Amino acid sequence: MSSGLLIALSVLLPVAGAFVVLALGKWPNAREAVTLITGGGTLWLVSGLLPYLREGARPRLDILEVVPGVQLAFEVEPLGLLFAFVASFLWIVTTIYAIGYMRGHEEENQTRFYFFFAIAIAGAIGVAFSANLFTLFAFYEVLTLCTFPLVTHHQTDEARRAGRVYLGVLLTTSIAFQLLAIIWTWQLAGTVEFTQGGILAGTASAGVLGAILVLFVFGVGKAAVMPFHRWLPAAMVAPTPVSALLHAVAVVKAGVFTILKVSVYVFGLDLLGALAATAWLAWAAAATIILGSLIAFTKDNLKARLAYSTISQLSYIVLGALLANRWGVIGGGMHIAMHAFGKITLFFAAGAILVAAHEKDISRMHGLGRTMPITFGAFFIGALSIIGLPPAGGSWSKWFLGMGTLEAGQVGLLAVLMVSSLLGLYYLLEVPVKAFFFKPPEDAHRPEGIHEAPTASLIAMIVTATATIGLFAYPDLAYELMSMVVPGGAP
Amino acid sequence: MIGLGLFNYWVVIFLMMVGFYTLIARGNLVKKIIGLNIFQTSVFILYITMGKIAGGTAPIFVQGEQEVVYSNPIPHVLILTAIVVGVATSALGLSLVVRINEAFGTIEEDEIEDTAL
Amino acid sequence: MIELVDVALLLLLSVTALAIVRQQNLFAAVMMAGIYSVLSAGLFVVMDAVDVAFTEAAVGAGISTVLMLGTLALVGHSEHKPKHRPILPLLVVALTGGVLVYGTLDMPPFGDPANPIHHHVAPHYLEESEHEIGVPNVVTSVLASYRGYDTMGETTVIFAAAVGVLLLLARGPGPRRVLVNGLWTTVAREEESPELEADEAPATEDDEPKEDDDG
Amino acid sequence: MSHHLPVLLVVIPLVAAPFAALVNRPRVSWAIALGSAWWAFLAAFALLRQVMADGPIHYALGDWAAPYGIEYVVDPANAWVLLIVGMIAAVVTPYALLSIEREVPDARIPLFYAAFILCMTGLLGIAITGDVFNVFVFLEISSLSAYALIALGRDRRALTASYQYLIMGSVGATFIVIGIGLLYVMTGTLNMADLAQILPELEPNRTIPVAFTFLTVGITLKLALFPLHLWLPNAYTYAPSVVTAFIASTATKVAVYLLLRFFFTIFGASFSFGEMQLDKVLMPLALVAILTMSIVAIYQDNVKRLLAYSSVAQIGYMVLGISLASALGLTAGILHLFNHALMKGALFMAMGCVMYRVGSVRIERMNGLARAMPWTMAAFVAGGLSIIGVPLTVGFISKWYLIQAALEQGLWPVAVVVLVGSLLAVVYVWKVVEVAYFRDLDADADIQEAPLSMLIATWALVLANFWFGIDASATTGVARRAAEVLLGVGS
Amino acid sequence: MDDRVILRVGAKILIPFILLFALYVQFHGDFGPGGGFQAGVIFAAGFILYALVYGLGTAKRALPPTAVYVCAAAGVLIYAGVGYLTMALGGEFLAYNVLRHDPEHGQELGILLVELGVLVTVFGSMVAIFYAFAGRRKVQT
Repeated sequence: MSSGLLIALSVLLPVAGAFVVLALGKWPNAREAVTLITGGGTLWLVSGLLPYLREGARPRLDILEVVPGVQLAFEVEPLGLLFAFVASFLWIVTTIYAIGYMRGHEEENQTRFYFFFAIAIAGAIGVAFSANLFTLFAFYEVLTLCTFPLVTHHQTDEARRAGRVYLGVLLTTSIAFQLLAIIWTWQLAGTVEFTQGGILAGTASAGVLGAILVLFVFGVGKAAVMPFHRWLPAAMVAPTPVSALLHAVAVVKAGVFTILKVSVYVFGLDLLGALAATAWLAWAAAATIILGSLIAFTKDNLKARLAYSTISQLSYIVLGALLANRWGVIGGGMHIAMHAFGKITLFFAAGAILVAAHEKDISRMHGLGRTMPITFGAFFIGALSIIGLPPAGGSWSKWFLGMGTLEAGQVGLLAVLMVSSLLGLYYLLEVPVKAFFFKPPEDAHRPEGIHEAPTASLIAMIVTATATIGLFAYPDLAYELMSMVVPGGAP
Repeated sequence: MIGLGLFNYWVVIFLMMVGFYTLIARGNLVKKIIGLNIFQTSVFILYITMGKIAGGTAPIFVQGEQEVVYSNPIPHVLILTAIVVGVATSALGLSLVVRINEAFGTIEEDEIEDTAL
Repeated sequence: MIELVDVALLLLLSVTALAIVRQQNLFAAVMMAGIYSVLSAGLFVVMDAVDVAFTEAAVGAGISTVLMLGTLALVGHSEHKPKHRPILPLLVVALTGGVLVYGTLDMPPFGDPANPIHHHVAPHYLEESEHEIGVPNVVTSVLASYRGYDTMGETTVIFAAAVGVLLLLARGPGPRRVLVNGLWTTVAREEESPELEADEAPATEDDEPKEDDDG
Repeated sequence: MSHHLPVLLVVIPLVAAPFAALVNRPRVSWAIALGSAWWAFLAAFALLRQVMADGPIHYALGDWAAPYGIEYVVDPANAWVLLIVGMIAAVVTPYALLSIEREVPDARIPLFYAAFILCMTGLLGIAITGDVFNVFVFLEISSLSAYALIALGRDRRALTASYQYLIMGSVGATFIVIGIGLLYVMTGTLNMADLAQILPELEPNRTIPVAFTFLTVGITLKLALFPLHLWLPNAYTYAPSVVTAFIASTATKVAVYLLLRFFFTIFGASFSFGEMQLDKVLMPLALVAILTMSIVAIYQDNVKRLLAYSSVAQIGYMVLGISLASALGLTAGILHLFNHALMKGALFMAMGCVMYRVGSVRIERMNGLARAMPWTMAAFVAGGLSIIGVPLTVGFISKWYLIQAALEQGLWPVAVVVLVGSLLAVVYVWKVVEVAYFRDLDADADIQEAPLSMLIATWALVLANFWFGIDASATTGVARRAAEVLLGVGS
Repeated sequence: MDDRVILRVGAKILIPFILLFALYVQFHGDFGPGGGFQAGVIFAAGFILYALVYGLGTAKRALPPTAVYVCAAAGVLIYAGVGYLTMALGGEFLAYNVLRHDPEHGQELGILLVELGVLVTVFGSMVAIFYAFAGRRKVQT
């Protein structure tokens, strides 16, 4: 199969799968089987692109010229491939999880759920493979819009309010800031193609370029840099698989991915490091890291706590990009993968607790670990990865990020990372600790013996937890890809 | 006639503005149409005035005579068309007035606004 | 002499126009509008525009007046006193008039043969139309041939007006439809009744919905 | 045949109208209207192809050479507008069959179609002619029939709306006549090309600027530029759905074209924008229109009125493009003529479907309508996304160009206003979406999906929204050529 | 109606003259002021006078509304028809030169025909509009 075909199919296959799902709505088993097959196919297609990159090629697929000079085009580069890998792999796992969750929770409109889910994956892969800012923006908005029905899945008043915040923030930031930044870039550079080394260098004064950078960082609302983070907690009204895949992986990672990509391929690290705005934005990211952690600290609702943890962790990646050096970018890129596996495990666990024990609040989970050991075990592993402790993958990315701050000479930022990790240590580990070691509240009705979530959900959780540990032992692929993004000397 | 200079135009402009005023200031729907008619008729006068040549005659060829100055026929043609358009507009406007009267029971603008609420 | 007639007519026109504005009996206003038309037709004759004068007299004083009277017969003929002082309209009118007067300042004086209007296209008509078309009345030549397409448009305008008026006022035969729940629904197909005499036509046999969707 | 194409484009519908009026069978009249509309569409398309390939076409009516006779001149700018009119008519007419049978009593349908054809003929005639007085004649053909068509709305306020439009339209037309008269008195010609040649040669004087002012005010009355838009909301709200869809997508567009023709071809950009400083007037008005009218739209309860205010705002976008007076700005404005016709056509047609089944387009009657009329509401959402300017829709392409044009001149606040307008569009579109998707269908409501013929027509426009949003090279190519022709640069 | 005898007799005498005058205006348009439009208006005025004097019912029997509508439409068709004819004969739209062997006669014929078209439409439209207004009845308010 040619590389162009591989690219086209990896975007189109989920779309095709979505429509088959729609057609098979009346037969749930067939519908979910198709989703799984599509997911497997997509992963296979994406992995087919790896050899090309290893040869140093950048497979490209031009679809058409939308307006003169602006292409709808795909180009696979290592960062995008990493993101596509993560998204398509976790889609399969999440589908397995969702089969258990959605049935166990007796959700309505499941066909619509699987349909938009598949479209969202197509959108994420489109973002990952986009060859220029225009294509990226297009798929970015596709992703926003097709996740709206997922966020508002329950169609209640609460869902409607959340949907307003979700769409309001994401559309506002993307249209008002990001689009402006893109068109400004086009205006200055005459191109919006992602190019190694950047396209903006020397096109305008540092002030203007700094303004564009600010527009990009805040315009990518999906990266949830404060104060544009409100949508993420709001989106938690969605069913847990949605929170897990989209709001821990696909959607938010599309955001930070965009920022990394803009940093590396639009500004270029040299230019980025020279801009005064970069330093200021790095501190905005740092503030988000700390504030996100602090707010997470105060949340008793488990999903809300995870959401704020996500906000905090996303800014690690943003910070990595803004450090404007090789280590920062490698660390940030790897954190896309590491955080994805860790956080999805946590969400899976949170959903499992909801399905099996009907508990949302951490304070009511005391002692629950005894009834749900696998779930809380997985939660523990995921938490380690997020905090950045061995033996979980997250320790690698945090390590590189730390090196990045040192290379940038920003000891203050290193301190921020440390403090945030310490906070994470508390607010994440509190959950399994209380579940395993505290006594259940008196009014809780706990069934005797082991009473875990549906098997499908457990399988998914075990897979991601194992993978989290696996990534500690074998971070090679992520590292290899990220090294290709910023070629340079050995560490 | 050149002695009149621009005076002629100014009077015509005054007439136009009287019509225009009736059109926009009055609340009676028929009166508005009357205002529109005056406004348009005055514009016609402006056009025709522009086409006049002092000492000229109507642009109809007279057999045998050579040294005749004819006034400019083009404004005449344009205004013929405009008159027709004007009466067409009036007819349509008036039929709307009839229908409005049937539907609202009045042809005063403020009363229509009251009943519509 | 002609100047005198011109000035006199303009004076009369001004008086009539002002009288129309002040007149609150609409019948009187319509009659005066007719007079206004006749006066302007007189002015057109002075200005050598005999065709236009003819038309203005027939349309402005004739057809328009008949239509207006017909309308008044249906809608009544007294106008309410304006309630508040029309400051804004006065401002608009003053501004428009002011701009126009300003515009005339550089216009060639009235009746000047050196006026560019008389030197570009018009002479061609006056000189060539006799052998190009062979009709003595240049207005007719221009109207029906040089600018014949405009006249076709004008004919279409009249036709469009007729279509519009019929759409609004005529009641034709055909199935009777009434509003049910805000939608037109055929209730029963009646016999195609012979058209009713004006005097016998019921007032609201027509299909005007009186319901208020938005209010 | 092809030599006569310019005149046949107009006179074939013109003779079709009397036939449509005379046959006393509604469906035959409809068929005649359908034929005329498709003829106009195909002929306009052929003309556009011809002028793009071979340059402007001149057709001397009555074989009298300009300036002695009237001539038709087709160049990319007006061929484009002709195509818009023809295309919208061709889509709206099939849709009209059922919609009109619901909204207009049978006895009036033949005359309705006659007036409809005349309206289209008038618009075509305005766009194609090269003679300023001929513009006025055809303007009146289209206006008179439009007044009658609007008055046919089933609410009695359609009558007052039509009357108001008639008064303001007649004032506009009379102003245009005054302007033409003043131009004529200074130049002695009515031919556009001739005027364009003579005007720059005149000594500086005070008459031409006044002529310019009157023409501008007259035409802006017709195109409903803020604050001369007062007739538009009522007219669009109370007219029959088909009429709203047609007039909203064509009549204001033709008026904008007329403005372009006068500003650029006849007076010339250096006079309009240099001496008259037109941009200083138009740009603030356009910006105020975009902001205030979008906000007013948010507070409407009648969706047709909401869309009408949105139209006034969108006219602001077109005028904004014009006021930039650059090739890029003009391209944006011309492009938006077409794009806005597509989106507003689709939206109003979707509302026509609602009107057909529900009998009202008030927002409280749309509770849960997405369940009863999924295709109709999906069309509304799609059109709404286009209004918002989501990528891969035509609305995005317009914005892309408009913002680029603003940034090109360093007017970044203008770009911001454009984007803020988009965000306001999100609010008013989503207001409808929430009601249709998040409320429960009234229990006693027995509402079905709209008839197929109406849906197909609506979706034809919706798909065009996406098609020309994804592959905009054709539309932008024509718009650019048209802009160049108007500015007198290039070929 | 009897007290309007003088009116009716007067009208009876007047109307033929009005119609005759209209025809004169129509055909004299080439030489003096006048033409299809004025003739049409006068024609219509004559007929409207008839209707006013003898009643709408009588008028409609003499000239049924359908005939009037056909007139209104036919004029446009005649006018445009001349255009199509010249086109068929190889000229441009409304280029009357081709109607006859020599241009001047062609022009004369063309003008005659299109003026006829104008007359028919104006007459038809004016009477149709009059019928529409007269057929309406006053609403008590």
